[in-house]
Amino acid sequence: MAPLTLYTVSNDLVSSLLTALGNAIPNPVGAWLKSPDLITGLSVLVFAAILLAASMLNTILLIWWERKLLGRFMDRRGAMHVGYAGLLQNFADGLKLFRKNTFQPREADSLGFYTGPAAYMVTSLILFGILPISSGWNSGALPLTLLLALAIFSFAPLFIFISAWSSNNKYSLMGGMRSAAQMIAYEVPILLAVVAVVIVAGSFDLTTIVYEQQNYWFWGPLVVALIVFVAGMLAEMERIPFDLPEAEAELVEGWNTEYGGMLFAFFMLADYLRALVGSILVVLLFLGGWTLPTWVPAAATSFPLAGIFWFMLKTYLVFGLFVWVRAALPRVRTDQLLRIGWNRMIPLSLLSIFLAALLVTVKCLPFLGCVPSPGS
Amino acid sequence: MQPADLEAALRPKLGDRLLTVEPFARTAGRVRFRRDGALDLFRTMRDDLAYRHLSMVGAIDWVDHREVFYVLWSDERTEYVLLSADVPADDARIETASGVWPSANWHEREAWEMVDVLFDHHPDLRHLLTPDGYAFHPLLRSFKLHEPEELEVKTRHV
Amino acid sequence: MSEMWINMGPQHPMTHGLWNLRVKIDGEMILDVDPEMGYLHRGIEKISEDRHYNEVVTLMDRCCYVAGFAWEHLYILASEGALHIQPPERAEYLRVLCDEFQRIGSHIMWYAAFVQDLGLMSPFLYGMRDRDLVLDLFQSYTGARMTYEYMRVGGVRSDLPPGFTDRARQVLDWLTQRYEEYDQLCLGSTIFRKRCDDLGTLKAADCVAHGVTGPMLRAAGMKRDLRRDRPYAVYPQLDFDVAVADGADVTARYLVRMEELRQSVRILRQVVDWLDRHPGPVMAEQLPRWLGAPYAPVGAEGYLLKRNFPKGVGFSSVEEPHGEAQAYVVNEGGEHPYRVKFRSPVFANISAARQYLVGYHVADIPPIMGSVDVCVGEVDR
Amino acid sequence: MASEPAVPFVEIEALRAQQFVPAAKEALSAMIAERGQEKVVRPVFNWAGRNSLFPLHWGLACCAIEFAAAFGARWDAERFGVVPRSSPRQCDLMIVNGTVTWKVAHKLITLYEQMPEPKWVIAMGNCATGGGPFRTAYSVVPGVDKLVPVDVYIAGCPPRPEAMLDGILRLEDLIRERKE
Amino acid sequence: MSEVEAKPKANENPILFVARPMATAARQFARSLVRPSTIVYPFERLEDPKFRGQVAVAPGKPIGLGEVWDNYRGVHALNIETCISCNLCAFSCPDLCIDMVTVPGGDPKHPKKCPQIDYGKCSYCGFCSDACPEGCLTMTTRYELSVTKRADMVYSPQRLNEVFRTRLPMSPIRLARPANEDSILLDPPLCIGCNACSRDCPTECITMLDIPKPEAKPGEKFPKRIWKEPVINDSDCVRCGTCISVCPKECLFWGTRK
Repeated sequence: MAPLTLYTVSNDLVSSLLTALGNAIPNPVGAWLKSPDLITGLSVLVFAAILLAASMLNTILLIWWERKLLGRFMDRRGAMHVGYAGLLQNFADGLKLFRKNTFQPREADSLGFYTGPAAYMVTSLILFGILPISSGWNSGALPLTLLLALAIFSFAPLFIFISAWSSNNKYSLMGGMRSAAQMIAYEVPILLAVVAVVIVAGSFDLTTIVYEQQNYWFWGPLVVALIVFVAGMLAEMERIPFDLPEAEAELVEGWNTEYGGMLFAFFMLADYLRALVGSILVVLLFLGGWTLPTWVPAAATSFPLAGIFWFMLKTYLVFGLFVWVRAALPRVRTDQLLRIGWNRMIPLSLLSIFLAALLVTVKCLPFLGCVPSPGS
Repeated sequence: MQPADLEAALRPKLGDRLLTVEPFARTAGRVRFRRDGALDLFRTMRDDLAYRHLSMVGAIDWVDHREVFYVLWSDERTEYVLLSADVPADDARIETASGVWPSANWHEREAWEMVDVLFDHHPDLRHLLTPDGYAFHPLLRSFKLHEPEELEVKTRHV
Repeated sequence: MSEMWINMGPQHPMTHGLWNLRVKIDGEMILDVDPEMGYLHRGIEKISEDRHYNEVVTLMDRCCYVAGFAWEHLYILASEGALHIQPPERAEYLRVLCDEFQRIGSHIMWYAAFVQDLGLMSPFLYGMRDRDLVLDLFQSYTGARMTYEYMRVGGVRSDLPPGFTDRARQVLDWLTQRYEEYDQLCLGSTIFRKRCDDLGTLKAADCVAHGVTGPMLRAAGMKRDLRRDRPYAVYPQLDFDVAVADGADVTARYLVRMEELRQSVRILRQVVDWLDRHPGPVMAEQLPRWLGAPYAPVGAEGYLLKRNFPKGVGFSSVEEPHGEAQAYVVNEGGEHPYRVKFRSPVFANISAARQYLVGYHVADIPPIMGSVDVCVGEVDR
Repeated sequence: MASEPAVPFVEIEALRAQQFVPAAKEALSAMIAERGQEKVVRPVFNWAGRNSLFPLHWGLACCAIEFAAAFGARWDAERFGVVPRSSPRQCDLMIVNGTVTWKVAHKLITLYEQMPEPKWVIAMGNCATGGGPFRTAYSVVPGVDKLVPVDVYIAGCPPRPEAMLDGILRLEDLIRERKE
Repeated sequence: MSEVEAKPKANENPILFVARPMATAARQFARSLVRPSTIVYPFERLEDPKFRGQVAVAPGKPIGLGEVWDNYRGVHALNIETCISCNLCAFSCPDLCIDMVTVPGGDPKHPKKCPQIDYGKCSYCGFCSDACPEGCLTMTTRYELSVTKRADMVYSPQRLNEVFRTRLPMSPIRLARPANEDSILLDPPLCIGCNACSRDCPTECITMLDIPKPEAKPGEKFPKRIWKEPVINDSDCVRCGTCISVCPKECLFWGTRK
């Protein structure tokens, strides 16, 4: 049986709708409606719309989650008066930013100024699209999902730098350069850490990686890779302690200093989208994706949408870890950041590759896993 | 250090450019000097009497003349000393102390823009607190404050 | 990237007030700096010349808005010197109480702002929360959180309300616990030490040459504290230590301020105990006649000159939370001071900016300037 | 392990949405027909605007400390969605928290002009309102309303953090009734 | 008194790296999970009597001190009935924000004047309430003063009286008048006995006493005057100086009564 994916669902939906319509309407319109080209095209659109809605909703929920969590870390309440417990706060923010008038600084380069945020947003959206969320929600059978995701993930410095440069502001420029340097420096350890996962899982397909973790999650045996990956993700997501590009204290707002209104909302959303994707990647690669350990009672996994529920729970908890780090740690300096990246993270990731290879070779993985082997 | 000791230490170096040394509460004394002896006095205070810390330079407008005063501090003796020199109002200038104590730099800039005392050989005599090109010297007695125009002016006293 | 000047300020998150740090950078390196002040110049010295002696106190609170009591004390000491008045002992103890609580409030405010500059977010909230407790205490006996108008020439406005000392002890206990938390959040983290060690170094000799005082000077190993060296009020009767450190860097300044917070708690415990045991008047009995009724109109200008009130010049210096503040008050016999001149410690500390900023990274500016503890109100006055 | 229901939930939801969308459309068009488009759309945006006011993060004088205290743990202005931003481009609200001097006046105007519309100004404290105790001074602007239009004045010297929050709530009331 | 060397704690363990601050933050998180120290402002107010005992220096509660509002210096409360129109509040104001305006209730010749306060200028220093001899101008715990029009900040005496009627907690601080206060003295040769001081005295502490008309020596001409002289009762006098300001001949002045 072909895997039930989000695309097949939307395809079914669209085709059944159009077929019903086409049968009701006389030819030639009915025949045109039933044509497979139209069905495919429309189902792609529906698929994209669902993805967009889901990713936006999740991002907004993530911002809310961070604000509430950060509030408790700081001994305060966080947003609470807009909607129940402040749930509507970010919708208000988004609507307001949508309403603000758009503008462009006088000396700014308009091409880069507008394409930068748009491209940044689009690449982040694509990222969400290609990641499998549960067995019923993935973008179809792409064999190299992980590579594709990381490749798209590394587009960001380009667009950040474009928008920073074209906004013609010294702070933006410095923020953009820092951002580019930092992201490039941390791409390498992330990729190397991922290689460790790939060695153990034996596949670049994220769905396969998740199913490989049914017996034991990878965070136990690959703890070094996990540390490298989380640190690298913190840098890629530009969160404290690695949020130098938008270091408020010295660079005003970093590379988005000159952006306001909807373009700023793009940056904000894309940032959190990337944070969401980072958390999702951690869950997928190290925490077993949507699967649960086998000793969990079956009732926990048998209700509708259990996979998505557990997956999202894990994702939000991982993001909670990032928030915890943000609440407790100061920011590092540029040179220190780069030094950590090149001098500490790369050796560590090489070590993790070595360990992974060793583990695979001596076949002792099930005993090191945090989850007991199911015995099969 | 008593005012007499101060005078005994300073008189040989400065001669009649040192006017008086009078007692002053909370300090070792107030040294009044003629402005042509400024640089010698500063050097003597710093090098011979170990007043290495210049706390404050201020100026007072006494309408007919202006007074420049310096507050020094010595860590060895843990005490202050005041120096003060009178300069005429129509030729208000005195040698800068910023060559001797770098900390005098900003204080002298402030004294210049506020009370209009010119410090000769000052390395960087720009406006500090008022905007560039501000034409007035607000702490002169002739500079009067007034209520903003739309507010009615009341007499403060009966 | 070639060399360029950037303006950090007047609206910049680093400045904590209105001033402009012009920085010449090459890439991320600082080549030259030029602080530009005066954006908050409010002419306090000039306005003071139009006000009664007691009315100047209202300006002092606003002059340095994080350490209002220290400046009130400074001005009142100078005025009492100029007017030849001696306050009662209980009033002096109350002033020390205010001073030391203010030191705690100011240092905690500094801590909150400083760690926020480092990107550490939650301690800002903790700091503001704990500072609010100190402000609550102030409010209970002065009636305001920040602008107290409490000290008067010849004493203080009112005595403490009932139950104050118990509340004060409660707050002191709470603060002592919180200091440990502050230390853990900063010193406990390796990132903090990496950021702040050997940063913004200003050696003792440079400090003295550029007039730098206060925690910055003590962090360079100089043991100068006016509370011990030129004691005022009742500090000679209190037992405390002067905090020094020898790193001369940002960490050393942090350490000195944290130690001062602990010493202030120590002083305050003694003061609170003394206040419990010794009730008494808080205002001098024999005031000059027009100060005795400071609220009544005293006639046309020049009336007091007719009465031949002794002239005088008052000079005072106070160990303010930021450093060594001085006031110079000239009394020409009128009911207004003839000239008031203040020396702000931050004024001198900022004027030495070139000495401790050049050669570091742009990212180092916020922690270094944070460790200076800038309060623009008292710089510009 | 993966035990998904027989009919994908997504599909069920999509079918439900099919029924929901026309109904919602109908209701909305009925509302618009009844009350005019302005009356439906504007309250939504006004709701959004008043619930997410981003003030400019800058401190002028004493009131800035109380401004900061309002964002501290005890009052937590973020409860109302008020988040200070450092860049004027991302702000809708300028809280002038302190004495404005003539030296900084043109910078204040620049910052105000850099804020995108719609934008509001709160004069916090007496110095911003009318110069306060310093209004006689030679260097002080007697009230920020000489420079930029002010929507809400908050009296106090300095106003308590609660008073600042009260001013923000008053501004929210203003925005609620805003007709542009 | 000695120096204490401030040094970092010796147990700096690099292996702990970032563990200690993370643990501290987590501890704070656990503490504030139940009850953060936030006061939900429009719904809870610190000056609320219910917070008097409840707000405390302890985790798990909104952290603060409750019993601190007795002396708060907020909006003034004016008791118009007891106001004697002495002007002392206006005189003592360092910011010149108090105007004395006429309120109904006085007799037409000498209208009753009460303070009108412009809160856009007031610096809440409390000098006026300290100066008020009758205790009718006090400061309350009201502090919310946001307005949309600048003119709304001016509180007329009637409005201040409304604040008084709300019976908010008011500052009980009353300053004792110093022992050696100046008195108002008379320069007898200048006085013409015009009764202006006695008429305008808000406390009615000035009585006009008859003085004997001296025998005129030949050639001497007396000024044309009423043969009365004001006698000021110092214990009732509030030193407002109204008499000095209304005296047409400037014969009253401040001084020490022998």
